[in-house]
Amino acid sequence: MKYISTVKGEKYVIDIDQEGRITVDEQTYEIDVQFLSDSGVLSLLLDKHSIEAIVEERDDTWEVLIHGELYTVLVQDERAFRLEKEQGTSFDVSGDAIVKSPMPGLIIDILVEAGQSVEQGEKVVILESMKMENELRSSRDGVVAHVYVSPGASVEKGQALVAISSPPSDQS
Amino acid sequence: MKYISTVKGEKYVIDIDQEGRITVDEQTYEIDVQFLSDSGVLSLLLDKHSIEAIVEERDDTWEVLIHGELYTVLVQDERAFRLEKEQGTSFDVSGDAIVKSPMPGLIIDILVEAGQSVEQGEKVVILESMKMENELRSSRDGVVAHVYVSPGASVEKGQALVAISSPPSDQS
Amino acid sequence: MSREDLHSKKFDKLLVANRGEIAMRVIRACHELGIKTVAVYSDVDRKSPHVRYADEAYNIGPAPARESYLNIDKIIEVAERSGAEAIHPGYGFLAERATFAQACYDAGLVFVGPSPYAIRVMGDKLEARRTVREAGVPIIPGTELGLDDGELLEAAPKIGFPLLVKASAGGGGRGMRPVHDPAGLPDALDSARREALAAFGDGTIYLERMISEARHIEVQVLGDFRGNYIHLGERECSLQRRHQKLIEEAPSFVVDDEMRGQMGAVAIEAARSVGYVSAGTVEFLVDKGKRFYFLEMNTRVQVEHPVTELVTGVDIVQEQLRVARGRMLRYSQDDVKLHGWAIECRINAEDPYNEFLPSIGTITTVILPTGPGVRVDTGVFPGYEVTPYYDSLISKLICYGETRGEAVLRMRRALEEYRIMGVKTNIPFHQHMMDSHRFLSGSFDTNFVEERFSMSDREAPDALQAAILATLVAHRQGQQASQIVAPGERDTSNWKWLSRWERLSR
Amino acid sequence: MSREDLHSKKFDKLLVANRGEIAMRVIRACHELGIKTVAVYSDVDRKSPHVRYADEAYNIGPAPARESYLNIDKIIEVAERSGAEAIHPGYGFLAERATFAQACYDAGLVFVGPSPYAIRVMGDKLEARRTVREAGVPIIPGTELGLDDGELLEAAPKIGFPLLVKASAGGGGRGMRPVHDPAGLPDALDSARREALAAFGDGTIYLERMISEARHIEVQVLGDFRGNYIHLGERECSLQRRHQKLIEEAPSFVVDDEMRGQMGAVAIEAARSVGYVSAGTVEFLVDKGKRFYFLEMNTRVQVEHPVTELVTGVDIVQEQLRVARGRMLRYSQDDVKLHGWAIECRINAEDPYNEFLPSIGTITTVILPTGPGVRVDTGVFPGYEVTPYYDSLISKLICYGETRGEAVLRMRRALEEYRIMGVKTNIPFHQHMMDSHRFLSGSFDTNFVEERFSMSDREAPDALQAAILATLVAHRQGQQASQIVAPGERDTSNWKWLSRWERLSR
Repeated sequence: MKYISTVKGEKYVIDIDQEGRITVDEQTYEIDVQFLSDSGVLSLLLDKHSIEAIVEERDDTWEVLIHGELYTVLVQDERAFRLEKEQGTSFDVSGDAIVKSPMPGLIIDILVEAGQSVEQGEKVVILESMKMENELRSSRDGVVAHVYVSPGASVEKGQALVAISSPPSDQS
Repeated sequence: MKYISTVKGEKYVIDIDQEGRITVDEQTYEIDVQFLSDSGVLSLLLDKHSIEAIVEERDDTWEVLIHGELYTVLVQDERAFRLEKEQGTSFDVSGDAIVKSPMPGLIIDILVEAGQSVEQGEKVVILESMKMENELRSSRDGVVAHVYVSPGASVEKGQALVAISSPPSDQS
Repeated sequence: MSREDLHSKKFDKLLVANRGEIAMRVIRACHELGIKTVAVYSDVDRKSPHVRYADEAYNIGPAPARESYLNIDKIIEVAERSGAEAIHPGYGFLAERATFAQACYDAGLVFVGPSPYAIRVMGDKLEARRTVREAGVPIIPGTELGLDDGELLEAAPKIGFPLLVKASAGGGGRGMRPVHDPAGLPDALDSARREALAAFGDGTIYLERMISEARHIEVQVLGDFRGNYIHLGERECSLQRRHQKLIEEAPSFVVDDEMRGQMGAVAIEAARSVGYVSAGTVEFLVDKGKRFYFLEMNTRVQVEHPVTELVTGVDIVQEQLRVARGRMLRYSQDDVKLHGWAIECRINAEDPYNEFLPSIGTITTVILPTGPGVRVDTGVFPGYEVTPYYDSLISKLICYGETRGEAVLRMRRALEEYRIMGVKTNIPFHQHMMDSHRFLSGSFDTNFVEERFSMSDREAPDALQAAILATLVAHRQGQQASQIVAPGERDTSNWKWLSRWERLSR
Repeated sequence: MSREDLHSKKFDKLLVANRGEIAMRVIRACHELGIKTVAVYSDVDRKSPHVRYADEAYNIGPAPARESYLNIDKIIEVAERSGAEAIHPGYGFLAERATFAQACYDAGLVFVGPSPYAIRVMGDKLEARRTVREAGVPIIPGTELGLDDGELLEAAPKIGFPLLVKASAGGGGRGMRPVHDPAGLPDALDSARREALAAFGDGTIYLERMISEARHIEVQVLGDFRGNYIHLGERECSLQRRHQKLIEEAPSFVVDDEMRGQMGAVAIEAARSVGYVSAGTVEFLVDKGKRFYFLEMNTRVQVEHPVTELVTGVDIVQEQLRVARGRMLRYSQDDVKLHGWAIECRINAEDPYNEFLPSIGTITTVILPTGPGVRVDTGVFPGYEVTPYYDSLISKLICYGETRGEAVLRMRRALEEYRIMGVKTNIPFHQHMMDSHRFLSGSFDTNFVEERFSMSDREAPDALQAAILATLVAHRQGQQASQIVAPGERDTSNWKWLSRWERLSR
């Protein structure tokens, strides 16, 4: 069965054809994968090279911990991959990039207002959580389309705080 | 609900009446028990005294690990306890004590033969397992009623090796 | 009445007024000395290891610290109810509140730490500076207490830029702002005061010369009730981010025997100036010319105390307990010999690839590194929830080697072996640091992490393996699912449900 | 051609011809030195940590050791196939087979250990005795090799009773029989010969005077290819059961500096007599008068090497690897200083309340002790099956303290923290030993465990708590079950099924 798996922006075409063999981007490897009971720990021998990993599903992607490094992998079978491609890259309904709260906390300050231009990496919100002030930044150049919260507000993890649309010069 | 729980030959009458209270042999304790996810680990606060334990079911009894020590507990509700009492203490169908193999291994030697008298603690079988010769002993004084295996035999864990009946003088 | 009659006595039961790894650390030390322990816990900590490993445990209220771990009345009440005769405050929470130490004394409880007087003096940065300066300890030039904004703006040019705005009651970098030119000063005064007021209820601030390319090096001291003092050498703590220490080591790359002796003697003088008892740490800034200046004294056990334990062999927490029981220090200065090298990495629940933002969630798997030269001090477990209520430190990984090189190599090995799943951790940051030439050569200062260290050049050598593993697990999930779902009915929208089924069937 | 050209060279990839904790130990040391590792595994060890932590792993056959871990051809073949340039044998299996060391050399592989010659001489107890005696090492009076039963019966009275029948090829107590009077000798000769023949394929036996109230004390030595030797002091290994060591410590209660120097010098002479290279251990019996006699030399790393590492700071396995790479010893004798005290408890899967019978089963839960002064070397994990194929050692728990007392208290704490579920372990035995006055006072000999130590006086203070906990879990199971089974239908026969349901629903 063929899958398209994406990690760190890189796509791998992975074909699990039969027991003990796997083809990745047309290179074939001998594999032996073992699941350790209960713990989510896996042992992979890939052409005899040993990798221990923990694999867990989270928010429709797979988190894979190898040698201290956490990889987030999107695994799609061919059909799901084609479907998404036809729809185009789903960014947001309106095409805006959304700055979300990465954790529960308290809004200390909103550093931008609607209509203002921001650069990628620019601070937009100050959030207090875990006894620390955290600066949340814009993930792209653009214009602030909407500010959803006010200073003093308590927010949940994943809550939308600020929407940033692409800058005028980029619009077609 | 009332239970009779037996550990190390001692019987405790335990009444779990309601959330947060337990009565053991007519003494009442405040309890707070928490199950840690997945691991079988429990945290008990018994009148604020903290005990961490692992509890697992095995062969119809409960194994409880506390502070390095493993306790095997038989838990019976009142009905099951009464039922067993009516049947009398089940020793073996014929009333014989059975020397069983505690692990898989190879019979090196049988040191007794049928009809022979043995004392409690007397060696009856030599079993090789895990690169060691292990001596299996009689759990009581008695007479060898039956020898089920021969030297050289491979045996499984729990397999009956020798049956020992109570000694003539003890028989009614 | 002598001082020890007032503040120490033999005790057999101790309350630990803390949580997490430091509560575990204290409980273990008590256990080893035959002292019974009483844990206190907030509603979200019922399952925490410190509750499970203590002899007794009492709930002291809701998750927010001010309603539980900062609730002095409640904690004293539990001590009295449980029959505890002493209290160890750990670090953080109430550890450096003179009012808490005083409340313990007033209740007839031994406070495992220095006197309320010593805590108060050293807790007030300006008074601390004044006190140790009189004892001959070098301090960084700065302003006095109680100046208003106008006076501070006026004083600034005399101190010179760059300078630091600091909160008198501050700690851990909170209420501190670096200012590089006069224009930035007013804003910095405002924000430092606001943060200090929020965090400590005290908005008093002052200015201090900023030492550039400075190292943060601290000296561990121990004192007993007989006026005996020893120091246990220094710890190098320059690797910080936003004034939060991330990696500490002992000894320091830049301190030789002579300098160690000098710093140790000065640190002891600082401790003596307030009649210090128990374990304390004198923090210094060290400039390029190896001149050192008193920064502050932490009147409690430090997070990073294990590195000193590993190179001296002295169990600092046990020594605190012995002293609090009225015993003399077990060691004289001559007994203290440094041997080998130790490094500590603070494992935090935060994302090193995304501005070190705290990572909230439930820890699902923990596999500890072990074997030669590896120590782990931790208070988390599978099922533990990292919440916003407490700090993000989930574990301390400490490695020992005969040489610094050996300690670094061992740390690399241990970081690789350590598996924590469910939240993001800064383990990749530590790995990247252990690989960096600057760290290996020991040439770094307190600005190194923030200004000259980046995660963006870290390679991800196992991306292919990660892709394969995720795909194999997803495939297996699909295969298992197809045994219970008719093939025609199966589509990707089922996957989420299948995942639940998969978890059930494990 | 010099010796090091023949037997050592720089290598970057090493095959570990072992399993379990010692394979992990070697892999960790390689990892720290930047050497790539190749694991080999039998069919039942695919999931073992040594397979998961190595860089590469190869199956070498079925579970029985003679078809896998003892299969020299297969192991050499894997080394060649994987490009490994060296082999570390660990302990047990092929570690002391001269033929294996020779096969490595013949294949152009570095054998991390001494020469085949040294292994052969020291592996033959009689030849070893002859060789070291010529080097001036004191030995226990006994018979020569090659005597028949008649000659042995005749020689016995000259040696005196009690005496020991020993197998020339023996080890770990196998093929050894104590004989207290002439009448018992013929049977002892028979059974020792039979056991030796079965275990080693060599039934050669001899007699030796039995030293009563003897202590088993061994000296760790290290040698390099330049003929440099050092010793790392002694280990006290008297606490044994059936000649299997259970608890080891360093240093020994009975050895002072002078005696340590003497034993060390003698041990080095024994090593030098066979041109010994790498880590080795010279075992001595020490009698009541503190006279010591050469017992044998183990030509490999010992199970109990960590206690020496903790008190000397020397990483013995890393040192083995350095020497094998042709480097000189990192230390001279003057560099070696003992500091503190270390104790090791061997955690075996066996039932201390039932004749120490091995306990077979699947380990379900492992929670490691950690914190200050605690080291765990282990090769098991939740899901690991303890099988009859290999020995019952599942873990080594090693504790360090500044004093013996501190090490003991820490060991008590660590034993209590260590949770292993699924098989019975001898942890209660160790706990009982750590509580015993005889152990605390250091007054024990090699017969202490078997003759004067009983588990029957061990109290079980938590029986009530165990009863409560089991009942609560059983009750909860019943409660949960009642939600899916109609009340009328429920009876105890359902419980077993309910238990499965409970497991599924976790």
